[in-house]
Amino acid sequence: MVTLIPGDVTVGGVRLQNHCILAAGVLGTTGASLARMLQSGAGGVVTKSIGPEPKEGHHGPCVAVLDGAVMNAMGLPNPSKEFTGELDGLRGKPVIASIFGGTPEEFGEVADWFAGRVQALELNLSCPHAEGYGAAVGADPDMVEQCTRMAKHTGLPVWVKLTPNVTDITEIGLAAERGGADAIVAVNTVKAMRISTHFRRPMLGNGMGGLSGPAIFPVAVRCVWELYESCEIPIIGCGGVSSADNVVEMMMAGASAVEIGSAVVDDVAIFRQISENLYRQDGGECPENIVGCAHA
Amino acid sequence: MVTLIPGDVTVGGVRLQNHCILAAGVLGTTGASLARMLQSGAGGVVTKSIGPEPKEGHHGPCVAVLDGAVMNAMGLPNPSKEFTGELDGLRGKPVIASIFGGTPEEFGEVADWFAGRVQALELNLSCPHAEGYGAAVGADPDMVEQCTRMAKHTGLPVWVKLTPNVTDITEIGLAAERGGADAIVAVNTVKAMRISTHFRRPMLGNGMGGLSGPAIFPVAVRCVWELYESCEIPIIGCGGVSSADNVVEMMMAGASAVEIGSAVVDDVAIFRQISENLYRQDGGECPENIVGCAHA
Amino acid sequence: MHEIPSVPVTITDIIEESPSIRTFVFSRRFPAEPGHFCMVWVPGTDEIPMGFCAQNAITVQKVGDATETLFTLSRGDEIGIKGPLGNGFSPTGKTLAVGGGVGAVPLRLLATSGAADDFILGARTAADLLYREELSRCTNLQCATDDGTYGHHGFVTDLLRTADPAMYDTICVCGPEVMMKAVLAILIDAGCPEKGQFSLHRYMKCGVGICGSCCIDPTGLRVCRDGPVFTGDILENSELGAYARDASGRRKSF
Amino acid sequence: MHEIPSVPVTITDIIEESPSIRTFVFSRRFPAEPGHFCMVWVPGTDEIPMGFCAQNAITVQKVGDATETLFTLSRGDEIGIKGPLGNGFSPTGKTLAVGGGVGAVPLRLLATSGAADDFILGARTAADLLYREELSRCTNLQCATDDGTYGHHGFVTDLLRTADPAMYDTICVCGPEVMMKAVLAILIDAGCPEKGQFSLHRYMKCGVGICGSCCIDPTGLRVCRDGPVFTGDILENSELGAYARDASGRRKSF
Ligand SMILES: Cc1cc2nc3c(=O)[nH]c(=O)nc-3n(C[C@H](O)[C@H](O)[C@H](O)COP(=O)(O)OP(=O)(O)OC[C@H]3O[C@@H](n4cnc5c(N)ncnc54)[C@H](O)[C@@H]3O)c2cc1C
Ligand SMILES: Cc1cc2nc3c(=O)[nH]c(=O)nc-3n(C[C@H](O)[C@H](O)[C@H](O)COP(=O)(O)OP(=O)(O)OC[C@H]3O[C@@H](n4cnc5c(N)ncnc54)[C@H](O)[C@@H]3O)c2cc1C
Ligand SMILES: Cc1cc2nc3c(=O)[nH]c(=O)nc-3n(C[C@H](O)[C@H](O)[C@H](O)COP(=O)(O)O)c2cc1C
Ligand SMILES: Cc1cc2nc3c(=O)[nH]c(=O)nc-3n(C[C@H](O)[C@H](O)[C@H](O)COP(=O)(O)O)c2cc1C
Ligand code: FES
Ligand code: FES
Repeated sequence: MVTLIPGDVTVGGVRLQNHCILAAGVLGTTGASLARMLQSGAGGVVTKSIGPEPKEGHHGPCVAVLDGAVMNAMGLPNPSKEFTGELDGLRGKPVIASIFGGTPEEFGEVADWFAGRVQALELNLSCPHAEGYGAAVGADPDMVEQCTRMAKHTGLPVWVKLTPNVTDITEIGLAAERGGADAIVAVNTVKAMRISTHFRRPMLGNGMGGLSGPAIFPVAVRCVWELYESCEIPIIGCGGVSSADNVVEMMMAGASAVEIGSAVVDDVAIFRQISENLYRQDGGECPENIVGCAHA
Repeated sequence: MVTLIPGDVTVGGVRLQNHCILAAGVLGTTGASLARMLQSGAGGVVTKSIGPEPKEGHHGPCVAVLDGAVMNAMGLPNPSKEFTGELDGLRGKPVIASIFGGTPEEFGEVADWFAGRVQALELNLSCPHAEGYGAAVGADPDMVEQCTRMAKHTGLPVWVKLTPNVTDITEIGLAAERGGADAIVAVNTVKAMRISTHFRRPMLGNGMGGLSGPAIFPVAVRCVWELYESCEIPIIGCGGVSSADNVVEMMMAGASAVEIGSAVVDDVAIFRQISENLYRQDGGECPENIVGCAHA
Repeated sequence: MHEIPSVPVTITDIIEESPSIRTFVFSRRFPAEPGHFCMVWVPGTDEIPMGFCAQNAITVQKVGDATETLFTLSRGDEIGIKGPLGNGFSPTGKTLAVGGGVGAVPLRLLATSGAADDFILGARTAADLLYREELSRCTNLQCATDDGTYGHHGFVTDLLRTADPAMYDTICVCGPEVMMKAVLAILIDAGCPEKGQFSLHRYMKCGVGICGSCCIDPTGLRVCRDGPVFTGDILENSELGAYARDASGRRKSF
Repeated sequence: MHEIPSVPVTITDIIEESPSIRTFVFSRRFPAEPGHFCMVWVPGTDEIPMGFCAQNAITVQKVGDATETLFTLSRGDEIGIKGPLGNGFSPTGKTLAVGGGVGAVPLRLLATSGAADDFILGARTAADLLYREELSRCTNLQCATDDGTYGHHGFVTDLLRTADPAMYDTICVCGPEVMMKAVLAILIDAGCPEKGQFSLHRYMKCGVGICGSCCIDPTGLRVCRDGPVFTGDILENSELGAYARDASGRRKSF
């Protein structure tokens, strides 16, 4: 297996403890949980997506664990501005605040709350199951560009998280780049649905949901590959990563780092596990030589 | 488990022996293979996609079997017009010819070869890995409408097979409907890539490929659901179906029948197997009551 | 990653424990051990966490939307059960159970499995003392009611104080947050918080350890997966009894 | 649906069998039985089917792009092996192997596994008689060359006719299509086509039974999955020896 030389990495303006970041919305509702994930080996952590108003989220079932995949429709539950208090114990740590809004102005408003409290912002322009938010905004290149620009006013590095549920993801990636993004995160969940044949209704309370986990890994690798071919800014691969080899594969497709979410269902110690297999002082390769190397 | 009353079904102008149809490009290169699949219990069969010129397809590897998924980049290999000879032994059988082209005119030309030889045409407007064909055409509603209209000139029923790799699949479904389609087939493969970390290059000769099999089932169910909400013509569900319960789930999402491809990797007798579990003379429900029932 | 299905079950019996508490017995047994819970899918309404009071039953207090819908169901109706989930109790040696209100639910399975020697059961009033007869058959049961209508007039903590925690190897606790906080204080006083195994309730959206809505301060542990049962030493100086987060993640004081 | 990986192997040895035929030995053994094949990934070029001549080796005749690239490889270079694939031979009782040209490849594993009593090996000329010495050690070997440079001057079918098919329970055959067709004709004449087990070659794109490019007429059976080995009775009145389809699916006569 390909292994990497261990060490800090800086991606999209954030100094990370390693290449594996906790993905948004997964164990990111409280400061304590984020701190725990950092202690358990995450190289950085992204918070639950925070929006302009508190939201309770969709009715349950919110999550269905399938064979080789997770499907969720949380509905962006979040405490809004109050969440900033969760970050008090995390000053200086590699924490990235995920934020969302329905308009560039809302993005700007929420972004401001986090100035000075986190290392970067991640714009959730990609949640596939929240009316008027997420992918509803993120499928439109102009909106993506404007939202990015608004968030940049904070002075914080801005990562833009893309939805794979578009005809051409590179168009959206280029829009983020034009807006001044420091990195692209690819991808959020794939729009999906399962139906309980017994109950004759969708398995999730919301009907539609987002697919994550191993099932979408080939889709995420493809998106990273396409973005690497067309964008200049660093890419953070996300979707279905669950092993050190998956991390390497994402990097070879063009990712400078990865985010990991669903894999915590199998084991909350996934970050430590992956690091143990991913890094070798002896025999490890220089990460820079791995990023995008499959494009050669 | 929900079971159905057995019996012939007519969908999109074609009388099928049961609800499960062999999907395009899977064991559909020769007449003998199509006949074999009909004998092994397929309710109907779709041919390999046939285009205006013979094509050898992409270099290998063309197929990668993954955990819970298949990834392929065949590159639409086909003998073109010569293929019509394969159908000589299949007159009157529920055979649907899959065709493709780069323009509406090419679709019209290829469609004409099949008049009188098959029960319907399926337009491949959705293959994600063939430059200038398939999804390259099928992501554009106008093109879809025109290609459908051209194929309709044959007088044959026309099924339009959609790609899930678009921002809004209902737009494309509505375009097919406007063009006069008799049914929509949803969906073709999901654009994907895997990389061999050992060889540092994509696993498929073509780089990009299309994902099929169980991994995409939740995506296909979602597409069928969305189309059922917006289109009037029947929908044929395709993507990851591998059990009788999957068939019922697709139908509850809105499919009047299903196509099955990748599941033959596990067992070429999959059609017989599914039928044995799907149909019950006693206790089976009327299929019409199942189609779309989860939308209630 | 393997499927965690929501298994459809048919309600075979409904036992009215009190006007606002019912036990729903269903058609299928789950391999639940004491302290395990399930996510109950009430189709069309919500999915909510409930302890197993038996391998084929849950006991539900009507408090809101989903529990109200549950109360409209009759024998023959169906719900979905996802579970068993969580870590459960791990009693060793002489074991005391301390339950208050619907907190008795997971302790019932502990008692019927023979793991609880003694049981202290509390409620507001006599009619709310859950499973009283059954528990008295399989444990040495003491009761307390706030209004004195049955047993000790006062709180379970009064009985616990006289019982001497030092006598037990394990003390399994479930009940209202203030009660659990008080029990923990007693154990801390007695110098043995680690003997206490507290089954916590927090807002749960997924139940499988992915969403983070049920995490507690300051450890960040997930009640649904690392819990719901935590030993007292882990809960010392925690949010227990002070606050909990609601569906949106905002803190609400008790 | 489980992964069918293309396993990277290192070439540890290259044996020049003839100017256009080489055996590549690799670093890893696969659980291949006689008649199994693999898809060989020549990174950057193609993936092509090759029989296993041993559990850790293939023998390749240079005929085009991918095989030419294989010939440029040296010890230490790597290829991907997906397999074992296909059904393989299933010899019972007294067994004869009949191989022509590179058709000897899968029969070698049959012979070295001890399953072949007698072996008829044919080639154009002496230098092309594959594995001659090795086969003579583990079977009763007879050779035929078209040009008479070694053994019988003529075809393997001449030797087969004198050998009397009736003496054998199984006759495993692999070689050029015309040869196999001729062998089948002999077996049909002798009234025992079902004794013949023929390993076929057809254009293979997937190797795992999904694409349909290797299907034969009139049965529609897949050479890659239902085969590559078929008994003679199944091949009677088939396309064998008459035509095969190319990469596009067009029929080409032999
Ligand atoms: C591990 C665990 C085991 C439980 N076991 C039992 C039990 O055996 N019997 C019983 O009656 N109750 C039990 N509960 C509490 C039960 O989950 C709530 O009473 C129920 O969810 C209320 O739902 P509702 O829609 O009727 O109420 P709502 O109107 O939605 O809310 C009423 C209150 O119930 C609580 N609640 C609502 N939804 C949830 C949720 N998803 N997760 C946690 N709390 C929620 C909140 O405190 C809320 O304020 C348990 C809770 C947990 C976490
Ligand atoms: C089951 C099976 C086992 C085989 N075992 C051996 C073996 O042990 N040793 C050996 O030398 N050869 C074997 N072959 C033949 C071998 O696969 C071809 O010689 C090889 O694929 C040629 O590839 P190329 O790119 O060099 O030739 P190309 O230039 O691509 O084509 C030359 C000819 O090779 C054949 N061919 C090309 N690609 C394929 C393909 N994907 N599948 C089948 N045939 C193809 C065609 O007849 C073609 O006309 C086997 C074939 C099959 C089907
Ligand atoms: C339960 C759950 C909640 C999520 N919430 C968010 C969210 O709030 N914001 C966001 O941008 N992505 C959210 N996601 C998407 C993940 O961050 C990630 O993009 C996706 O799950 C793919 O990665 P994975 O396969 O590693 O999980 C959520 C995913 C899950 C499973
Ligand atoms: C090997 C292979 C070849 C395919 N070839 C075609 C094709 O020629 N035309 C087409 O429309 N779809 C083609 N498809 C897509 C399938 O018809 C089907 O839409 C897809 O595989 C999803 O269904 P499944 O999950 O049941 O396989 C092919 C799929 C596979 C796996
Ligand atoms: S309820 Fe989701 S992590 Fe506990
Ligand atoms: S090569 Fe694809 S089915 Fe045989």
